[in-house]
Order: sequence, then C-alpha cells, then structure tokens
Amino acid sequence: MQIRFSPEEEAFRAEVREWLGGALPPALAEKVKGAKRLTKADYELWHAKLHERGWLAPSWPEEWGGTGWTPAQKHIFEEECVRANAPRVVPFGITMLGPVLIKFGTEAQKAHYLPRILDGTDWWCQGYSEPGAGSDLASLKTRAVRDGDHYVVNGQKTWTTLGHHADWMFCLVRTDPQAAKPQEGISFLLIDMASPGVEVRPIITLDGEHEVNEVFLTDVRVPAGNLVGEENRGWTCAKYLLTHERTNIAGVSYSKSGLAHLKRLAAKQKSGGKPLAEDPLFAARMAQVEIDLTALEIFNLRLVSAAGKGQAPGAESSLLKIKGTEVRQEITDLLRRAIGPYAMPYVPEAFDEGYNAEPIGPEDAMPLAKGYFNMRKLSIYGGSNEIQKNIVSKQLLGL
Amino acid sequence: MQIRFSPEEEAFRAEVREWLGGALPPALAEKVKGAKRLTKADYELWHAKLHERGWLAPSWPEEWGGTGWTPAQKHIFEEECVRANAPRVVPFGITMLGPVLIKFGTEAQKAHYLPRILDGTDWWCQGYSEPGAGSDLASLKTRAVRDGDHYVVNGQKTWTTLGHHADWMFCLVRTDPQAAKPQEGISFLLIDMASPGVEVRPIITLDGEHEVNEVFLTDVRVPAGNLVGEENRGWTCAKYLLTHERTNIAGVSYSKSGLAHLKRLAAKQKSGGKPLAEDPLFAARMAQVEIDLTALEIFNLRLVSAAGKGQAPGAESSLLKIKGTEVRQEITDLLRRAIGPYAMPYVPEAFDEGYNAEPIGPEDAMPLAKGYFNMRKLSIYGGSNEIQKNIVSKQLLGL
Amino acid sequence: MDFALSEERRMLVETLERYLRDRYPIETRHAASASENGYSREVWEALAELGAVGAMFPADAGGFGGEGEDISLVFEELGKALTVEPFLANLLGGTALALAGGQQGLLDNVIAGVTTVTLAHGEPASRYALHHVETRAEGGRLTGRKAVVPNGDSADHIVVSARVSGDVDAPEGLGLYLVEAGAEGLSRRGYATVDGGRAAEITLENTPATPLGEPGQAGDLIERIVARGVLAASAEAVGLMQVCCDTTLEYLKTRKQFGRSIGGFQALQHRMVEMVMELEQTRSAVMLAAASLDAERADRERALSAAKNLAGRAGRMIAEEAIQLHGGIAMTWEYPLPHFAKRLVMIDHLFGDTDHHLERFRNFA
Amino acid sequence: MDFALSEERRMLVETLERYLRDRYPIETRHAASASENGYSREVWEALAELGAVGAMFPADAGGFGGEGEDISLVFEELGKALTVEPFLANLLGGTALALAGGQQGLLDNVIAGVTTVTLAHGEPASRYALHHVETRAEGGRLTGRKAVVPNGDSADHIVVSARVSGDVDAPEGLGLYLVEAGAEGLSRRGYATVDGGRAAEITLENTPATPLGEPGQAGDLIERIVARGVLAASAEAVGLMQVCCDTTLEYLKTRKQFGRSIGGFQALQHRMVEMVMELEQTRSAVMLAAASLDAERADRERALSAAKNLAGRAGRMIAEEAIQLHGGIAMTWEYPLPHFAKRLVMIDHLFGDTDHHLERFRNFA
Repeated sequence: MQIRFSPEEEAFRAEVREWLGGALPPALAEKVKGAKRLTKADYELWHAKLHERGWLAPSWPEEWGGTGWTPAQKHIFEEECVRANAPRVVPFGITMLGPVLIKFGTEAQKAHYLPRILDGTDWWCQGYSEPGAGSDLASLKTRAVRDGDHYVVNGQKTWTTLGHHADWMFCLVRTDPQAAKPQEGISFLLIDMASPGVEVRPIITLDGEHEVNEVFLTDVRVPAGNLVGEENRGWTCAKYLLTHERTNIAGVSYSKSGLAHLKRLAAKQKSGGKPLAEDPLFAARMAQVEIDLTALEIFNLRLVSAAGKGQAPGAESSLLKIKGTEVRQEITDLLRRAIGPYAMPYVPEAFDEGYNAEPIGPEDAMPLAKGYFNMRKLSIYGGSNEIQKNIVSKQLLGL
Repeated sequence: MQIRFSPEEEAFRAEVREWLGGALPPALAEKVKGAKRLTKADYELWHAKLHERGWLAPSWPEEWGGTGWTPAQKHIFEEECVRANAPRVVPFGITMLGPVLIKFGTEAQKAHYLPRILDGTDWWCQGYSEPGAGSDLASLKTRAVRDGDHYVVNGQKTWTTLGHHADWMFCLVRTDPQAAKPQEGISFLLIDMASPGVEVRPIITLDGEHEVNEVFLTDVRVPAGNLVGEENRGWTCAKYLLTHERTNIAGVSYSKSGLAHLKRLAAKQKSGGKPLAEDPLFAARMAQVEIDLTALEIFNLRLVSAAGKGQAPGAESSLLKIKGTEVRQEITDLLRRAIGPYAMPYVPEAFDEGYNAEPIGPEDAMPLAKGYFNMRKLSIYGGSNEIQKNIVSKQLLGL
Repeated sequence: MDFALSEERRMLVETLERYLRDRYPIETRHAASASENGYSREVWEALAELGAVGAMFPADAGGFGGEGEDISLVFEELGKALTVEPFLANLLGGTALALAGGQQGLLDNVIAGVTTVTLAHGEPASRYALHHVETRAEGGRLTGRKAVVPNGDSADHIVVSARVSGDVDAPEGLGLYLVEAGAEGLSRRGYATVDGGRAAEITLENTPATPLGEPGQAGDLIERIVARGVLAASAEAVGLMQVCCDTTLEYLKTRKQFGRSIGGFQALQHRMVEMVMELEQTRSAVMLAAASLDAERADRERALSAAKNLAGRAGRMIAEEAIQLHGGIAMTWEYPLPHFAKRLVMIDHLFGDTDHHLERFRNFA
Repeated sequence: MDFALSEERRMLVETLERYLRDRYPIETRHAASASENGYSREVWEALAELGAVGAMFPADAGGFGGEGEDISLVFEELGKALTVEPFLANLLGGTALALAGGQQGLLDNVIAGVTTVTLAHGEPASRYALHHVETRAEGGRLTGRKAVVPNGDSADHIVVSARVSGDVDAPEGLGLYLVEAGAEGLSRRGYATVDGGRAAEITLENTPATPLGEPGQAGDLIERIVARGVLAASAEAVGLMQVCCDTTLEYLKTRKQFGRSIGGFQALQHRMVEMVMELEQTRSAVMLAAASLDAERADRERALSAAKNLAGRAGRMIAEEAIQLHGGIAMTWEYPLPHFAKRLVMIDHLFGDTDHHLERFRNFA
C-alpha cells in the first residue's frame, strides 16, 4: 500500500501548478476567491485557456481531445485548479454531454458537436429536472411527438444552471407515454436554444442570485437527427451520465479551500480578547471537521486508486457524495459563525465586478452567510442525499 | 402562566421529603445510589413502607387505595423518591395490572387481586413480549385454547423483568388465530407462576446481570375466571395499559440524579492537572445535556399541567420518551467518559451486598461503564424509540 | 403550576395573530423589506395601535406588559409572520429609556408608534462580548463606531453605549446616551441584512448626546437590556421554527414522488418528528426564560442562555432540515420557507450564538 | 498511490483470518476470556507461530514487519474475531524492548510466543496525560502505582515507566525499566475488564528493576510506544465496527416485524448507511495513520489522533446503533454482537478518548 502520490504524480502536480501560475489571470482568481459573480466572458476565457493547453476534457478519449490521464492525474489536476482559484469548467458540455455522445452518438454527431464543445462555439445546458420531478427523473412529463423528420417538444424544464448563457440544451423527453415502466419511453434529445418556442426564465435562489432557470418548451421543432442513441432508450444515456466520473463528487478540494479560509478568518477574528481560533469550542469544531475531511480525502483517494485499476466506482461514490457535502456544508456553517454579527449584512451589489466601496465587517465576510445558504443546494442537487442513501442501501447493502 | 409549583404543591413536596427522610433506610438508599444489586427483600421492604403510608398506588382511584393526588403531586412524589434514592416500585402490579383490573376486571377480580397487590402478597410480572415480537405485539404467538372451564396455554414469553421473583404473570395470549386482524383474537390472562408447565429461565444481559427472563408455558391450565375483559379483546386492555400514566416516562428525575453525580465526578477527576469539570470540551458536553434536560423538564411539566386539566397525554408522551431516553443515555455516556481508563474494570461481585474490598479507581466508578451499556435498553423497551417516532408521525403529525 | 395564558394575554396573541394573518401576507412583508426603511410604517403604526409595542413595556414605563411572558408572546407571533418591522430595535432602545428613566415623553411616543428608537451597542471588534465598548464619552460628546445596529438607518433616536472609563472589556465605566438621528458628527451607513431586515454601521465623531442615567454605571443596565433582546430573539425563533415545521409537514403531505406522497417515507417521517421535538424543546426553554426574566441574576442568565443556545442549535437543525426535506423549491426566493429559514439562522448571530450561550450557561452555574 | 496490499501482507491477513474463523469461534473466545489469565495460551502460541506477533516488530528487532500497515492489518483481524489474547500488551511491552534495545533475547521469546510482556505506564491519577508519572526510580528500584495495566495480572515481564526527575507531568526525567512479574515488592491486583479482557493495578514498593535505555530520556520513547498503541487500538476498532455493521445488516435482512423484513424500513436503511459511512471514514483515517507511523512527529501525531478520534466517535455511534437496530436481542450476553460493541466502546478509554485526541490533533496543527 502506498498512500502518497508517486514521484511521477508529484511531478505532474508541479507541472499543472506551474501552468496555472502562468495561465490563470490573477484578477479572475481573485474574483473566484472572493466569491464574486463570474460573467459569461470569465467562463469563456478560462475554457479557452484550457482548450489551448489541451487540458479541457480529461475524461474524453484522446482521439477526441482527451488527455489520457490516469484517475490519479485527473484528481491532481482538479485539486490544483481549485487550489489556484480557477473558475470551474461549466460541466454540461465537457463532463456530461461529451461522454454521452462519445458512447452513444453517431459518428456525425460526434464529429459535429465535440469540436464545438471544445472550442467554445456551443455553450450547453442540461434539461433533466422538471417541476414535480426533482430526484425522480423517471416521472418526467415533457413530451416529444414525432412529426415527419422532426420531434415536436412541449413541456417545462427547471433548475437549468446557466441556461441563460446556453446555445444548446440536452434534454430528456418522453417519446412513449404508454411504455410499460416510467423510465422506458424516454429519449435523449439535443435542442437548439434559438429554436422558436424556447423561453428561458430566471429562477432567483434564496440568496438572491440568478444562476438557475426555468426553460419552457412550446411546440419546439427538433430535427430527428438530434436524437442521441435510440428512441425510447434515453434512460440508458441518462444513467450512464449519472454514473460517469464520480470520484471527484466529494468536493474535497473545495472543502480544503474553505477550511483554509476558515482558519485564516478564525485566526484574525477576536473572541473575548483572544483569537477565535483559540476559543476551545470553536477550535474543537474546526478540528472535528478537519478530521472528517482528512479521512474523506483518503476515502476519495481509495476510490481514485480503484478507478486507476479499472474498477468502476459504484455506490461508494454515493457515500463520497453524502459525506463530502456534509463536510462542505459544515465548513460553510463555521464560516458564517466565525464572523459573528457581521454575518448579517447583505449587499448584493458587492459581488459585482467593479464594486469598490469599503466592505462591511471583516475582509471576505460579506459572501459568507450567503454562501452558507447557497450551499444548502449541495445536499439537494445531483441526486439528493436521501436518494444517495437509497442507492447505497439498495446497491451496496442489498436492503 | 405560572411555571413554578404553587405554595401548596411545594408544601406537599416538603411533606414527601420529610417522610422519605424517616422511612427510607439509609443503607438501602446507599445501595440504590451505588447501583448495587437489590434483593427481593429490598423491593418488598420499600413496597411495604409505601403501603403503610398509603402512597403505594397514586394512580389508583381512592376507593381502591389510591391517593387522590393531582398529576402535579404525582410528579413531585416521583421526583422526590428518585432524589432520595428510593428503590423503584416494581411497576407490574401497581402501575400496569392495577389500572387494567380497575377498568376491565370483574368485581370479584378487583376484590381479590387489588388488595393482594397492595399488601405485597402477589408479586406480578408481565407476559407481553415474545421472541420474534419485540415492538410488534400484534404478532404474538402464545396460544390459549379453551378446554372446559380452563384455558390451556402454550408458548414463550421473554424480557420478563424480575419474573424470577414473581408469583403471578399477566399475559397476552392468542385465543383466536383466525381473527381478521392480528391484534384481534388476543386475550388478557392472569397466570399463576406456580402452575405446572411454567418454567422461568434467566436471560443474562450484556452487562452480565440477571434481571430479565424467558418464561416457557407448556400446557399450562389457567382457570377461565382468570380472563380479564372479554375473550379476544385483550388488545383493548393492552392499549389502555400502554397509554396510561405516561407523563413520567421521560425519567427527568433519573437524569437529574445522573447529572448531579456526573458533576461531582467531573469536579474530582483531574484532566491535565485541572478538574475535568473545567476542561472546555467536557464542560461543554455537560452544559449541553443540562440545557436539554432543563428544557425537557419544562416540556414534561407542560404535559403534567395539561393532565391536571384532564387532557390525556397523547403522542406528546412519545416525544417525552424519546428525548428523555436520549438525555439519560447521553448522561451515562458522559459518566463513563468522565472516569477515563477506570471505566474498564469489571468486577461483578462488587455490586453485591457485603462486598467490602477497596474499589478499583475513583469512588463510584465501578458501575459506570456497566450502567452505560445497561441503559441502552431505555431506547429499546417500552416501545422502542423508532416505534415512538412512528406513533408521533402518525398520531401527532398525521403522516 | 399552570401553563395556560391569562385572558388578557390570550386576547393580545389572538389580535396580533389575526392582524398579521389578514394584513401581512408574505408579499406585503417582502415589499416592506424592499422599501427604503426596510419596513412598513403603516404596519408598524397599526401594530402599535393594537398594543404590540406597549406590551413590551411595564405600566410604570407607560406600557401595559413588560414581563417576560409578554415579550415572548409578542415575538413568537412576529416570528410566525416573519415581521420586519422594528420591534427588536424599539424593545432594546425603549428598554434602555425605561430602565434608565427620565425620557418618559419619548418612550410614550415610541409606544404610540409615533417615533422610533434603537440601541447602538455592538462594535466592529466586540463580536458577542457583552461589555466590549471602545466608543468614548467625553464632555457630553461621543466618538466611536457602532456595528450592525438594528434599524440603525431609520431610527429617529439612538441609544448609544459609550465608555467613560475603564478597559475596553470592563463592565464598569460604561454609560448610555441618547443621540438624535440627525446629530452633528453622526453618520450612518445603512444596509439590508440577509434575513430581509435593515441595519447600519454608525460612526460618531464628537457627537452631542444626552446621558441616560448615571454615566459610568450602565454595565448592569446593558445586561438587563440585552436579556430582553435574548428572550425576544429566542421567542421569535420559536415562531419561525413553528412555521418551518408546519410548512414542511404540509409539503410532506402534498408532494408526490415515485408515485406516492413523500410523507409516507419513514426516513423523512422520523426526521420530521425530530424537528418537532426540537421545536418543543426550544419552546419549553423559552417559557422558562420568560418566567425567569425578573429572577435573580444567575437564574435569569442561565435560563436565557439555555433558551438562546437551543434557539441557535435547534434553529439551525430545523432551518436546514426544512430546506432539505423540501428539496429544490426551498432554494428559491419565490417560496416563503427559505426566508423563514434565513431569519432563523440569523438569530444565531444576535446577542451571542449557540456556543457563546453554552459557555455563558455554564459560567452562571 | 496504490491502496492494494503487498502479497506478503495479503497472505498474513488471510492466514490470520482463516485461523481465527476456523479455530476461534465466539464460544472459544468467551471461554478464553473467562479463564484464569483471561486468554488462551494455546491460541496465543498458535497465533505467534502463524507470525502475528512477529508482524508487529521490525526485522532488526527480530520480527518481520513492524511498519504501521503491519500493525493495523493484524489488529483489524484481531478485532474482527474479538480476540482477547494479549496482543496489545505485548505490542506495547515489546516495542519498549525493541526501541530501548538491549533485551533481544527476551524480545525473541516474546515474538516466539514463549513469554509475555506488558507495559505499565498509566497511573491512578494520569487519566490520559501522556507523561504523567509519579512512580519514582531511585537506585535501580521503583516505587509507585500503575493503573489498568493490560494483561498486567499474567504478563511474565513488565516494562514500567518511572520518574528519575522532574515534575509529575514533565516529558523529561522519565525512564523505562524491566521488572519481573515475581519481583520483590511488586503486587498485582488483577481483574476482568468490561470488554472481556484482563488488566491489573500494580503496586511497586522498592522493586528491583533493570533500566531500558538511558534513564531520564524515555519521554520520546513513551510517545512512540503509545503511538503504536493508538494505531493498534484504532485498527482493532475498524475490525470491530466491520463486524457490528455486518451483523446488523444481516439482522435487518432476516428479522421480520409487522409482517416484513425490518431492512425494508427506510429510516433503518438510512441509519445503516450512516454506520457504513462512518466505518469507511475510520478505515480511511487508520490507513493514513498507519502510513504516517514513521513520519515526522507532527504528521504522525496528527494522523494518529485523527484516527483515534474517529475510532471513538464512530465507534460509539456504530456500537449504539448496532444495538438499537437489533433491539432486545443485542442486550443479551448470549448474542455475540454486544460483546463487540463493548470492546468497541472500551477502546475509547485506551490512550485517550475522542475529545483527548481532538485536542491533540489541533495542538499538532
């Protein structure tokens, strides 16, 4: 057993770190660090940088522009990107659609869409969730009816992250309402957001932000050639996508960044004349979550290592997701507690580029309570933690 | 709203306390305090003292020997008894069977059995649980078949507390296996433990103690006159018994005694040169459970007060039971932690009368780890906490 | 021992409940929150007229209540309606006026809803330390900074704590002063708060002020004012928790998933039971705190800290569980629940959080 | 990075597992526990022959392992079988001999299973303080009291810590000494422990002793010996947790209530998932601790304290949940599970409990 990274892996880490030092604009890293709002251009810039370096799509096969990295390398790469405060890569094209097209798409679909994902021509969004079908995808209601060489799509999608920036949406639609089981009769369709009948409406989240949307589809005509895989077999694509690349689901790197931030804050904040970091209860809470994170990181590496031997992560990745989100949420809770009364001010304009007023309260305090509430989503989306427990219970424990 | 006890109630408390000071032999109180084993004679002595004073059966109507106390008085009485380290009154005759007989028994049954409960002639035990039917009473299998003016009973009962001391057992038996619902077809029967075919076998619990038993019933002939209530309607008696007198289910007085013990120990134990009571983490854990207990006590009094106005405690008493057992168990956990390595010694003979060797470790340490394990039962018996949650969910929340 | 409400208090509660239910739907509340002062003057005046402000003060201060139970009942109702009107600010400022004496005319106007007052006590470096005051009082003029003052941007009058002498954390050497909103050298930076309220950073630069009571003797007064704040915040938390529990329970009953109402899933049922249990625990602790508000100091502070500790601990649990059991819809601004959850969690940042009061509880043992 | 076991270690684990499964059923274990020494000499010798003792020590001390991974693998297997044989005592005593040097002959006999040794370090007043030693060494003779010495009633040789100089809590001024079980002035009060093991209170009265290493310099040695104890106890906890989880899962699948297998109840499913999650967390922390056993001090102690904190915290949770999910049957002596649970909880009382190691973790940050 060798629990540490090998010299080769550490050399790779150094290479990534060095490249990030040059490629990532410091102003952009500052925005990410300060939890400022990112513009579409911010995302596009970073996308382009990664594409230029050839590091945009580590999970794709090399022939389509992938990197040929081992799971350990992918893990190191993601860890370093988070550590450097790089913007996240919007996952819908790269992480989600790409692997589905590569597995189920026609040669023509692959040749057309994959390069456009890489070069940033098409911004993709995801059309899975519907009102009334959160964690229960099989109950979706959006209908697609074949009409000549088109499908006519009617329905409503929701929680469409960054859909207001998107050119295209991949979408689950019901093509056979009479199918024996609800997850049969679903198809996987690619929809041009510029099509007549597509309307994107913002959803404002509890923290006052606009990141997700509703997408209304009214008599939207979609060419039959935009079907991926077989008609009525879209569930296969959806399941593949849900089980793909889940070793980084724990968000360990984000937790490490958050914990480092927490420690800096707690060292500066005073409580009863001493640094908060020396308050026995607060220090104990920080130490407890750090211990959990330490263990979680090893658990994550165990699965990365297994993936490196070709063992597909199964329901264990659900355990990672549950504990990972618990740890991240606990850290956001301690962050909001750390700043005491200064958790209260809420100045939405402070998160825009160009806001120059003096911050209220300690440095970096302003996004913290907002972040605490926003991060409640972690245990809800991507399959709620309750769904993950059901999966573990069934698949891993056989209950 | 008057959250404190009235002057009359406080006067009653003083009366109880004064009586306890005279009536309770100090050696017996010491045994209770030190978690020593109580002999049958110990229980009988205290039973007789209470009977002599007329305070043995506060929940019975005055005509049968009850006290006529308000719920608040009953509460105060129980609180003072625990505070004084009185032995508990074995509940099977007084708290359980008595009220059932008074409600459902014939005049002859009442006239025969009730005085014998009070004067200690009959020691009763409970025959409810069966192997394979812990919290699920309706699935019980013990059969009683009518044969002339007798029932012939075959089956097995378990968790029969102090059954090895008992003269009589009240028992749920199945008289109609063809009943439409499983809880129909059950009858409530009184069985003389001296009957041929009754065999009591000890169950040794995880802490090495003998308090509970299995009772095997083989062709036991029970006179038909020993049926309480109607044949096949025993479920009504059982339910009545389960919902009767539940305002003291939280065990607040026991928790208060335990907490006081914990504070004494933590003040004496040294950790890193200082009293453990000043260790910030340990002190925080003690304070946390004390806050929970403080709130629980008020919650308990709210229900006592409501009972005083004739409102029957409903599913709220299930909430009391859950939180009450959690608090008690947390205190036993802190007790075992308080004494550090000295939680380990296990000297069963130290809990017998007359053991005079020097204790191992700090005073009073020896029963603590044992007590922690024994008290796991609190959340299991009397309707497990899971069952209580089901009850609250259904009856209080309507889920 | 009797937990029933007196007839007068029952009527007050019913009046408040009816007004808020009928006249203060969530849209009205959001509009009030988004307005310049962050609350509705009209609602404030109407509630004052119904006696909700007067109930916070004893008869000898011109009110008709002022006991712990009055305060907790009012704030529980305010919590149930997610009220943003400046009750807490006026409870704090008004209590300062009432306890220090000498400003009955002003207090009468506060109780009548004609004018408003707040307390500017916390400072940028004080966190939750009860007596940490760096603001100096010299020659009847104040200089210093005050932090996160509730409704500090719109209050007509501000009671300011300032130090006459002593170290920054000493309970001795403190004074309370009345300052007019438009006073010379006073500047206010108002802002919204995460829970839909308003607060301000206040800077005083040689600002003229009227002493309330004996300068240098206010340490104990401040503790008793904050005690009322702790009780009010904890009682408001109970109201908020109640709504979070009720809303979640309703959602569990109506929301269908995998072909059945999600309230049928036992794991969710048991979590709902735990939420209700923590609500009842907090409610019980608040009852004890209310009954102990005028008890001797250690009893009072222990009961208050127990309540605030539970309000923070159970509050977080209930806020988080309510959102989690709802799922996505509770992440949207449009749905009322998350606003209750936000206020509930923010209460942990008022007058000391759950750990602060755990420590305080044991220090008063 | 590679989490696979080497071929040699895989074989060791399989050998141990097979022996314990085939030759050490719970009845054998109980009988061993109830015997005079509290363990089976025969089983101890057989396990020594299979290499389980030698695996705890490095080659230069006559063993063929001694790395963190060797120790953790052995103890995880011992935990899975609830072994009462004196592995921990001999790991501690043997490591003292190995690190101090000069007693190779004795150590060889320990490794061969021919003789046994333990460490008498803790004292009645030391609780979990690492260097609290009141026992005095003067003129090659020891006087003092030692508490809860593992297998201290039956060990042939006892390594005793004693103070040459310094305050009772000073890391400086400590020595380790070898004492024969029958030595003059040594008395032992042996007793059973809650988890089925044996321990002793040991009194030394001017007892002759052989110094191990340089007297006065043993502070660091003791930390390194205890480090191995912490790792062993944490790894044993993983084995115990595994059995608690497996047994409970099996019970959930087979036990019927209300007409269905109780494993079908979602509330219980989710709790079972949480148990497994904490098991995996602890297993992960123990892997890191094993890999850090020979790292520099802060890394080593942090990793060890993380593992021991989790072993205590997850251990309690899993022990309690395993009993609760079983219900009554887990309250009986006859059923194996509660014995695993008892040992699991008692591990929290070895070398510092979960709070002790939380504190230690942060002190090494």
